[in-house]
Amino acid sequence: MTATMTQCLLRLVEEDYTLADYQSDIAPRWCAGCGDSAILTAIQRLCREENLPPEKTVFVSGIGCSSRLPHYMNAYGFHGMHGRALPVAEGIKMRRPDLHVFVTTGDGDCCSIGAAHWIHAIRYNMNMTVLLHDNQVYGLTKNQASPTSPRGLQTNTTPRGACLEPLNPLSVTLGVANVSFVAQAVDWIPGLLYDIIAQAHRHRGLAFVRILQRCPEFMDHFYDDAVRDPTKTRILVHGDGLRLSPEVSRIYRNQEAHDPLDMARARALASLGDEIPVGVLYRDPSVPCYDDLRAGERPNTPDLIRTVLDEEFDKVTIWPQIGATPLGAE
Amino acid sequence: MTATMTQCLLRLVEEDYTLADYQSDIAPRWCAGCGDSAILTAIQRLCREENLPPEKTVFVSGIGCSSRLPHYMNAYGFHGMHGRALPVAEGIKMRRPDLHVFVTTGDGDCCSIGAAHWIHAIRYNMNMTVLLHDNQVYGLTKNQASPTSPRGLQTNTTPRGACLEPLNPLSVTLGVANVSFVAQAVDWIPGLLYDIIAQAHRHRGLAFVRILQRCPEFMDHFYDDAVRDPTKTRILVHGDGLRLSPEVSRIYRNQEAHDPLDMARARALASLGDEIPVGVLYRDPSVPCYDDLRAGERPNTPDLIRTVLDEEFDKVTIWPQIGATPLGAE
Amino acid sequence: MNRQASESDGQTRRRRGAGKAGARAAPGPALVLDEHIVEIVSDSGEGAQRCGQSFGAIAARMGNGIWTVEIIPAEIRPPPRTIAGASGNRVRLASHRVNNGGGEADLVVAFNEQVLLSRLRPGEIKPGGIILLESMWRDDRDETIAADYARVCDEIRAAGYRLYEIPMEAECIKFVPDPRLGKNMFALGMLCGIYSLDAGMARAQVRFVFARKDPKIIELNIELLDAGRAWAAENLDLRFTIPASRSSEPQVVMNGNAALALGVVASGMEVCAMYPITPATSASHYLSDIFEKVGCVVHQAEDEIAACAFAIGASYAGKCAVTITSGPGLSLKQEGIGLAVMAEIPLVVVDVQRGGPSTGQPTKEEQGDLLAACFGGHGDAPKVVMAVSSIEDCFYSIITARKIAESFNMVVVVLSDANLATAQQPFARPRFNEDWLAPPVNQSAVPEGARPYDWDPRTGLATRFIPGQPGGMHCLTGLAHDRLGHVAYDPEINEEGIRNRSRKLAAFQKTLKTPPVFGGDDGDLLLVGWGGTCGAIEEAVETLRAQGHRVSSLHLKFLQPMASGIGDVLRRFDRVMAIENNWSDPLDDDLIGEENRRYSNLAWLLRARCLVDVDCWGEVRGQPLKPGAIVTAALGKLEQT
Amino acid sequence: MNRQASESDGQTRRRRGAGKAGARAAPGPALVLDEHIVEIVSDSGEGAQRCGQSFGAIAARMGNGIWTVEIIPAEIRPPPRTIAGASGNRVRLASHRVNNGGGEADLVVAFNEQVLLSRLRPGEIKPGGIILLESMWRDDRDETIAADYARVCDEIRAAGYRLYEIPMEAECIKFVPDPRLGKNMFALGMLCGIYSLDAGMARAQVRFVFARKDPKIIELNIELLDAGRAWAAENLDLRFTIPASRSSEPQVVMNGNAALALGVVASGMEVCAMYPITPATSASHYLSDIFEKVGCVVHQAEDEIAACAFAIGASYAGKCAVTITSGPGLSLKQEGIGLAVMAEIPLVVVDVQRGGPSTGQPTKEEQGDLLAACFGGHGDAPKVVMAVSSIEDCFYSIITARKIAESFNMVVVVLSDANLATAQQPFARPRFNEDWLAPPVNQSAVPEGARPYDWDPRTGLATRFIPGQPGGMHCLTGLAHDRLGHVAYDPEINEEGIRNRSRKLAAFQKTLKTPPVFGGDDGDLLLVGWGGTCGAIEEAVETLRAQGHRVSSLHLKFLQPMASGIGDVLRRFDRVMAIENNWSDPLDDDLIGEENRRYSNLAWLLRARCLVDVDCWGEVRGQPLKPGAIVTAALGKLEQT
Ligand SMILES: Cc1ncc(C[n+]2csc(CCOP(=O)(O)OP(=O)(O)O)c2C)c(N)n1
Ligand SMILES: Cc1ncc(C[n+]2csc(CCOP(=O)(O)OP(=O)(O)O)c2C)c(N)n1
Ligand code: SF4
Ligand code: SF4
Ligand SMILES: [Mg+2]
Ligand SMILES: [Mg+2]
Repeated sequence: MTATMTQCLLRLVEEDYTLADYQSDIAPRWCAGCGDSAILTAIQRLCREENLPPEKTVFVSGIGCSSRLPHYMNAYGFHGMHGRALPVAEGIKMRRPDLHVFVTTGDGDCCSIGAAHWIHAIRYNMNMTVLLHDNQVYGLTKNQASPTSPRGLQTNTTPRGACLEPLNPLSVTLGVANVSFVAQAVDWIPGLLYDIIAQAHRHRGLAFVRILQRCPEFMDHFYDDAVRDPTKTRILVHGDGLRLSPEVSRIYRNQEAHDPLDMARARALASLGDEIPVGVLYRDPSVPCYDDLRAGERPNTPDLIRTVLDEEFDKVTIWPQIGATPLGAE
Repeated sequence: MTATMTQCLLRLVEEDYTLADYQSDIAPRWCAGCGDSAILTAIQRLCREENLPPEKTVFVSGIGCSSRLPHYMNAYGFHGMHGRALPVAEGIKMRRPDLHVFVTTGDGDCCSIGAAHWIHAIRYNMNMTVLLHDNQVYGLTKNQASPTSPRGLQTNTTPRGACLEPLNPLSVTLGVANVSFVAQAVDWIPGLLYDIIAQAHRHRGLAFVRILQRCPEFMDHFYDDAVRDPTKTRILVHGDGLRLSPEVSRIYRNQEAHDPLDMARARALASLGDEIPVGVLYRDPSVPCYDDLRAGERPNTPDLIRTVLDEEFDKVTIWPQIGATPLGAE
Repeated sequence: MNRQASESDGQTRRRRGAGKAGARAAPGPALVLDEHIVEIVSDSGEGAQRCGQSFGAIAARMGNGIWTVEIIPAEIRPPPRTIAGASGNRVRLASHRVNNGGGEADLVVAFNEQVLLSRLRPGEIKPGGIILLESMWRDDRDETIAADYARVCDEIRAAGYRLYEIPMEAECIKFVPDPRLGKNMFALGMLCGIYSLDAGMARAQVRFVFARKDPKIIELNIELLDAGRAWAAENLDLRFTIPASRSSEPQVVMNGNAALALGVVASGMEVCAMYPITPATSASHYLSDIFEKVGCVVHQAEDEIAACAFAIGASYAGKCAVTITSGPGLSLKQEGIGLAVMAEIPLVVVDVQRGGPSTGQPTKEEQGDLLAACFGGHGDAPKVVMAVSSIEDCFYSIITARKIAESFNMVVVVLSDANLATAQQPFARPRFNEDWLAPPVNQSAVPEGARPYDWDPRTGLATRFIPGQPGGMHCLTGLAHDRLGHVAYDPEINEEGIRNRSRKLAAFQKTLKTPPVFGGDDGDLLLVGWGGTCGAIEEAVETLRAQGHRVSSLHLKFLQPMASGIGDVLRRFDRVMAIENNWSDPLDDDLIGEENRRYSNLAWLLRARCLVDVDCWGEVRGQPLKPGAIVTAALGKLEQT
Repeated sequence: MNRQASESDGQTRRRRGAGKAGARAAPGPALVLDEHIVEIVSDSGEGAQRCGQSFGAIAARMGNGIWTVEIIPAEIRPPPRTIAGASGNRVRLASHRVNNGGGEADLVVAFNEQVLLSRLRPGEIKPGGIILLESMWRDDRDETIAADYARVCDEIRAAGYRLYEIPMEAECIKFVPDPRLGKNMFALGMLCGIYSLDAGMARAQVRFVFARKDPKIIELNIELLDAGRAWAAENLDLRFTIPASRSSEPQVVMNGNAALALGVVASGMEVCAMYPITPATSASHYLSDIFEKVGCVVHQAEDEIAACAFAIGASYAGKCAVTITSGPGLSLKQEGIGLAVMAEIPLVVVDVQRGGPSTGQPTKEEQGDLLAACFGGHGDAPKVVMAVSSIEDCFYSIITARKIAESFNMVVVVLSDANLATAQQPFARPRFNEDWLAPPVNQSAVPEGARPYDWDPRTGLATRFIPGQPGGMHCLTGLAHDRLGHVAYDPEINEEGIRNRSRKLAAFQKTLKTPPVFGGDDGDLLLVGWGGTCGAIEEAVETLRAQGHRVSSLHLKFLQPMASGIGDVLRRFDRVMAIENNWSDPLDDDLIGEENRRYSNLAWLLRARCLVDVDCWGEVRGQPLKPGAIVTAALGKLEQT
């Protein structure tokens, strides 16, 4: 009785959604040229292609420019606390396997204040798609260094340049037990961005996609080289992997056949110095998922609750009459 | 004037310390057979060998059985908050390069609640020695699963067995930018334990040592196999690496020559399925340290403070008389 | 109150060799007592805990009122024979229902003189009280030990205690090869004999406790039990009866954390997200064991912040969740609690309080988190704060808390404490009621035009939309938002949101009844308390009234908001004093005056709300307040001019 | 208060073509005003901020009292021509010193009608006020834009405002190719002309602002400046003079966050550990810029918890540290603050408050964190809580806070707010004093027998040992501890620790003086405030007293502990009302009564401490309180029977 009712309702009429069905009534408020817009478009396209019912889809985020994304989706959204998108999403998914859960997080949100949750979310490997909008800077709070900021970057908190090498979210993720899907995309190749997010969504387990996202406001021209010179991008291809459009294939000739089960190569690719790997670095659908492992075997009906409570009470009950029940149960 | 005075004092008489000089007046309160005792012994030996002045040595910890260690050292100790040993240690070291800073942390303390600080401490790479007492369980709070608990382990919070593969602290650490020293030791080979901690201490940068630590109270017999069968342990050797005593060499024949600059091999070693690598997995003394990079170039004397304040005030001062100062400074 | 009575029926008479330490006069008829407090302490691992618990259980089964309290060492494995290492149990047993651990102990069984000192030194044993001490140490091969033992014995006798040195180990060795094993059952037997508890029931209890063990072991333990009883009958001039009357309703005996865990199951919640912390954790342990049986989940998160966020996520998705913690965890969850308040997500937060601040005294009793629960987060974050006042209350409060949380889309903080967490007491066996549970998650389509924050101006309430509800799509946010849930920075919209969140608390407040006064309706002094001190305060009031003092007490379940009429009650008394297990500056400190005194938690709240000059008294000794200490404090207050 | 006056000397007369929108009568002599509030708003990126700031700076340099407030959009890049996107500045300029942003604006320059609406709608512009609006939109090719513009103009006129449509862009295009560039300098010129500000000083200011730019660009901007002035002289019948008198002492003009940052430098602290959060961050930005110049460090930690722990570590090691944050960060730091309290590590925590709860209104004004600062952590965690009441106070309070923290080994929380953070005001240039700094870190050997927690029973103070001090080795802990710092669970030891930590607060309290009453010593109504509302409250009191009301105010710097004598002050007035920028339930809500009203933060504290029926009034509109609104609230209170 306390189980989700619609889980047992059949959808009688199969509806087909349009892109507009996923657009909320709020116009995105990102700067012109912000990579977040491309990501939003890719997600809306995915929702349509996969025909995800808006009411069954939840976008969870933290705080940051990127974390505004749920506001622009016509779906359920949870724009919560800075750094805590992942545990919120886990809580949502835990007892609601019927919901499609997407997490949108920034490089500060995920890799700085949320780093512990990030590590542990990878390990829980719950069924959700995690999009790291990595613009290498704190956008919303107006230009502070993030853990992924390139060395030397001048920001408001590093007026003399960031002094450390950036954290590599891919390498860290690949070091975590139970990692099951790691990919990298860039906001400026929309076809691949879509394709990678789609693969992530279809993956069983937690799919972690780092998206290199342009922030013209504070990191203007940062990716100009990469955007202009296709050889700087290395596309990872494999059997049932990315579907490269002929055009993308023609432009991006720097391709590598990569078996996504090859962890050693995935790690090496993650830290390619001067090229940007794009595609699925690692994928292992056989890794067990916490939500599957911990799914209750039986629904918690009132009768079951009554039975279990009685069992427990029996163990510690003093009955009015001595010997009224067998001693073990007394 | 506000600088640390003793930084400029010469130690006139070189004293030699004894082991007892590092023992506090509190008797350790660990269970019999607890691996923490072996670690304490190794540290005290190190302090003596390195002749570390107790007043210049600080042991920082979080909360847990292991985190009690600072109480048993005759040195300065900081037994603070669960999970927050690393940022405290960073704060201590930041302006006190004259202090030797050691951090003692548990697997729950470091890899669960403290995970974000752990990742970032590796990246800051400040000069300190970090000892992860990994007993694969929560000891102090009496037997709950930790992120490093083996799958299937029955604890008070996992009465039906832990359901996830354990986190591998070595793999995670090796995925973090600026990692400069990663080693693994075991509490039951005291010579190597000492040697590895000594190498860690001598390393410039943050040295991270994971110590497999026995917890007879809650993980009894867990390492019995490894303790009994020396082939289960793979000793990593290299040029200026561990100094194996003839006896250790004789017993532990399973040795691998490993170049600690070889990251790919280090990562592979970190996840050796059935053998326990012992030794230095990775070491790169050339990685810059945050405390060096951020060390003030000049001491903050009252005069300097006055000058800088005046400079700043000048920029925004309205002087009583128009034109009393050049316009730029008005 | 002592009366003569005939010997208990089931008393065993089997004898096995008298004790080495001089046998005394055979006991006369049992002295009838109204109540006694018995402690049994040993090194940790020697089984005093099990002995004490079994003793309490047998007495409870016979129909005595009982209250048992654990004596827990702070370390995992403290060294043997140390004051800090004492482990055991205190059992208060009475002819009537008891609601607290009482005052000093009347009788103590100690396995060595050091653990005994841990009870003697802080004054936990009644002057002139009875001490049964293992005597083997007198002849210990280690001379210091023998000397220590002898010295302590001399001191005890000199101080006027009734010391019995008992060769427990020597007696046990007659039955078991390792004398340390089974000593606790021998002690249990002695205690059952001394207190005339039914031998059959005692044996049944031992069988129950060792149910999973080899039958041989069970029999051995029963032999030891019987031997203890026999030895006591033979050698001790101690024989008491505490008249028992079995309740006509079934009773359950458990501690507060078990009651909390069962309350979670009974409330219909499906998710408990937690991070281990003493003394809250044992509730999660028990829940981990049973929650899966009803298809639900205890999630051990990576930290308290994640636990809180996880619970918020589950609640948001329609599965109202609880997160259980203790002091430091409450501090860490403040941001999450604020989000739940802001976004109006139902959430139950349980704080099993311990000694603070900081890591403080993890295993010890204190009630120091009330103000943090009320005011801990930044900004205006109205939420319900309620406290449990007994073990039974632990069970029902969770059910109530879930209901309030979901009815008002509100955070409800439930405060328990380290004492209730581990104390045991019988209470009426709850009868399951389907109304306790939440209705099924609403997945029906949202009516056209409905908005996710359509606050009702009369109550501040809005119907929330749950993922899965067609037409309810919106983005929840912790930012200021309008009725559509859209981020909004307009002055009016911000004020409207804050107004309505605050209004819900006011609306909920209207449903609260003024709590009843215990004692008389007016008088010279009113004691006001909250939480686990209820039993001790009311017992103190009974004592004071029996002495002719016009003292009453008021116990608050809801601390935020507070029921109407409390100020009126306060004003009917000449003096009002909050009694709390937390800090308040004592006025006899030269430095302290009315201008700078820091009041206890509840005193702050009452003073501010009611403008009554509420004085306060409390202790932060890591122990539950004793009725006697409260009596003394009240008498002091009555004497003030 | 308007008087006739001669034209300002430096007025430029150069003319360049009259505006398209019908030129009006040439202005007569300037009207002398006591004060005016001027706003300039544009889409973000159009330079209204710079224009407003420069206008304030020129007026300040001339000797006017000024207070500038930023008008900040919540988004990084809000869409153009939207209400939410308005960006700019409000400048209050007066012939006397001003301490707050004042009431509604007298004159507004707006670059489009939408940003104008953002000020009109919430009532920020005085009825009948003057509006200077860019007129280009009237002919916009986009018909909706043109229509919107026309409609708004009609509405404005109908509502009685004095609307001037000004072809700013058309005028600018005569000088610059991209008309959007430089419009702000044209507007600045107009304003300088209207308010008779010295032309030479205006040019100097422009040169100063563009100091790092190409001289050509500077000259272009000066041309635009002069053009604006000329255009206004030619076409507008607006000419005001606000008499200025330059201070005889040097003044500095800066906002509160800059003052905080300079205060950190001046206090001798060496470490600031922070995590970015609005509105605190800009203090760290400025500090990041200057702190390295004195050899010190701003550490951007991975989160607020780490920032707090880092600061604690630095302080522990002898380098007293500050951690700067806003609301959500305060919630996250509560556990760390508790540790510092427990272990008696000096620590300065700055909370630049914003709208709450949860993420709330990050850029907006509110004073909602007072109770969280006082009571936020679990257990008994006595600490000092003080609030800054002006921009100057931001500077000195940090110096004071560091001193208190180190003298008492105590946590000091300094509360500022979003309004003070960004508002600018001149104050006397501080003269550096070496006494502000901490003495060098003590590294001398610890005397034989000294203990790390040797609490002085008269004050609760102990001398702490700092790493490096020979003989001082001990292990600090957040657990209960004895005088040696050893972990201890004895009841007496725990109580002793808590007593002494609390005593320090009492001892510190003895050093506080009763704050002075502003107004008269007694009367019908006392307004009590704290923090950044000081100027507005005192201005309201002045107004009320000028109207003959017996109203005074009291402003508290120290909220915890509170100075002695405050209750006496309160009792000298018939009525007392706390005035705060935070929530309190309004009594005119049907649901709300004395029994369930939630009071504002300070009202809680005062009621509890003084047992005086302190009423409260406040707003949570994300804006600083206006003197006029306070006057209205006070009058309402005075009318109450
Ligand atoms: C607890 C807390 N700390 C800090 C902040 C302030 N804050 C909001 S977003 C943000 C960082 C944004 O950077 P990122 O996650 O990279 O997202 P982006 O804006 O770049 O998309 C910060 C520090 C906050 N809202 N809450
Ligand atoms: C904020 C906070 N949460 C939880 C705790 C309770 N706690 C203390 S130690 C500990 C875990 C100990 O495990 P580990 O770090 O592995 O150390 P060990 O005892 O095994 O050495 C926990 C959960 C605490 N003290 N503070
Ligand atoms: S600041 Fe950067 S990340 Fe944020 S909206 Fe603008 S371009 Fe995008
Ligand atoms: S519980 Fe385990 S880790 Fe803790 S002291 Fe005992 S053996 Fe060591
Ligand atoms: Mg970012
Ligand atoms: Mg552990």
